[in-house]
Amino acid sequence: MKNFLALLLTLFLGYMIMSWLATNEFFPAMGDVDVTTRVSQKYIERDVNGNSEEVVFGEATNLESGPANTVTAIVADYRSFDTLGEVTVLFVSSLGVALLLGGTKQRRLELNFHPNFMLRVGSRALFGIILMTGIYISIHGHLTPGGGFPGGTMIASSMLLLYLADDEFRAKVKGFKILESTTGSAYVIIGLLGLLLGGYFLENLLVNGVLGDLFSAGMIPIIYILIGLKVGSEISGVIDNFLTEEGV
Amino acid sequence: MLQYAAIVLIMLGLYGLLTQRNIIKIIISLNILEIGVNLFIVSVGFVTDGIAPIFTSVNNSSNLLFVDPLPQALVLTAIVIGVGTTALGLALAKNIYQKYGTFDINEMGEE
Amino acid sequence: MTLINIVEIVVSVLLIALAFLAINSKTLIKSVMFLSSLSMLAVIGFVIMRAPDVAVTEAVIGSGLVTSLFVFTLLAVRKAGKKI
Amino acid sequence: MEIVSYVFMIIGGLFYLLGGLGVLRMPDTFDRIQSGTKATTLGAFTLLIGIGIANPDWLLKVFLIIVFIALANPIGSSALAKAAYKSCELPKNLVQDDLKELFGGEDNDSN
Repeated sequence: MKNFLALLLTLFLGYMIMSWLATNEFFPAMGDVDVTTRVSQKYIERDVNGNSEEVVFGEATNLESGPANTVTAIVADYRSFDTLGEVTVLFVSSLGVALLLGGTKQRRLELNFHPNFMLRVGSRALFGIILMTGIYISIHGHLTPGGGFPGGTMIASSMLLLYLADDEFRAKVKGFKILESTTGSAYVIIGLLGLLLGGYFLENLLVNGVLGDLFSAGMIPIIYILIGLKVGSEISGVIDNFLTEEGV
Repeated sequence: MLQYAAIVLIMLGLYGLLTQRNIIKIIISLNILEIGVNLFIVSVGFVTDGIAPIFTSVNNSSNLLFVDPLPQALVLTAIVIGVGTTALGLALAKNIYQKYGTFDINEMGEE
Repeated sequence: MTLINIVEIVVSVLLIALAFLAINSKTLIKSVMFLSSLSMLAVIGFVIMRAPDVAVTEAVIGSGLVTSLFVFTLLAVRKAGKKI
Repeated sequence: MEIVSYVFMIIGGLFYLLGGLGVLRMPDTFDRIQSGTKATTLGAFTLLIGIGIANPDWLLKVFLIIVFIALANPIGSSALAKAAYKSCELPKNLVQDDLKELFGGEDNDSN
């Protein structure tokens, strides 16, 4: 009976949403969006003088916000305050995991895996490659797809690989906590610096440079590297908490 | 077509949330709902024959037709928040198992 | 009917089928594996809709990290004794 | 030059096809692991070399990906084989069993 009611409710909701979609009442049909009438067009034409000149890769200077990847411009510059709140949500959830799973006497979860020689040595080589890929993606966040969030998660996955491949490995949780709090406060301090010197929170203080260079886009690479380190250390702490249990 | 698939994913996730009794299954349903919502929000900004909103040496001028970058930025943060909520839910589920010895929410009150 | 339309239809049908399987499987570990492949297919959906940033993030987080967290929870619980 | 790269790519695709066929046709887990790993490793190498010949700018990246696959694929398959040893039943015509003393010979629980 309960299942039948739930099925009826979901079918009713789905029918309503699909009929709205079919008549294009609230949304334009998929693919027919006119981007030029939306606010996103302003983000794409980031000319500082506002006279709608063409932005050209490798030549355009004096931009309002410099990254070649427009999504990065929104995440780390125009809506950076949003991102600060989101990083705070991640911090609170990792704190909650540590409170729920951490006890006083902890030991590593016994996986009964017995890694052999090849696994141990090969995983150390792979650890380096994955860590470098994560750092590369974090640093090039303003030029290529990716950025701080996937880069930080890749750093955490390399820690996870070492956990699984090595019986003796145990992460330095205190080091993670220190790194996390340092990068988090550095993010806020950069924002306050913008408030002090410029006029609003998280203002882009540095020179933007040429569109497409590695050293361009002002503060955005610095902020994204900080986000990457913070996300990486937080998720490594979460993985460490999941792989420990109470006991002697 | 992908838009309708996203709506069906949202419906399936909602149905799972309403009917499942296992806590892990409930968290899995929540994840399915989240994937559906993310697909739908990205599909709102899609333009036919558009290109990804990144300036490269190939697509090098702002006169080209880009897809809308704003929904993508919103979904990027939503995915990371989803990891946080999933980790918190799983930690709660582990603690519940240690206390009651079961994942089934109907059997919990009987002990 | 271009090639990209056919890929889109195949991805949509597989997404729905995998979501159904993930909710209705008997054992929990199978559900977790179906969820992992569901998010891997969602990555193809994001690539079709020209969102490479979201695709990279979903590939790393959705099908790598979340799956490992689920598996670790199931491992720690299964050691405690009873069958799930 | 283009034709050489296409030939390499087609050879790689054929190796992938053989790997998939082996996974379908082989009788037990260990045979499936060996067909699914060896054939696809060689297929990935040939495919990537073909791509590198077609675009000489990407040759360094392709080389890095080959190094990564050469390290990751054997390690992953050996971990899979060990998990299968612990959870599946062994084939009947087994000649040598080196892992018996490590796991004590008895059936461990399947995790």
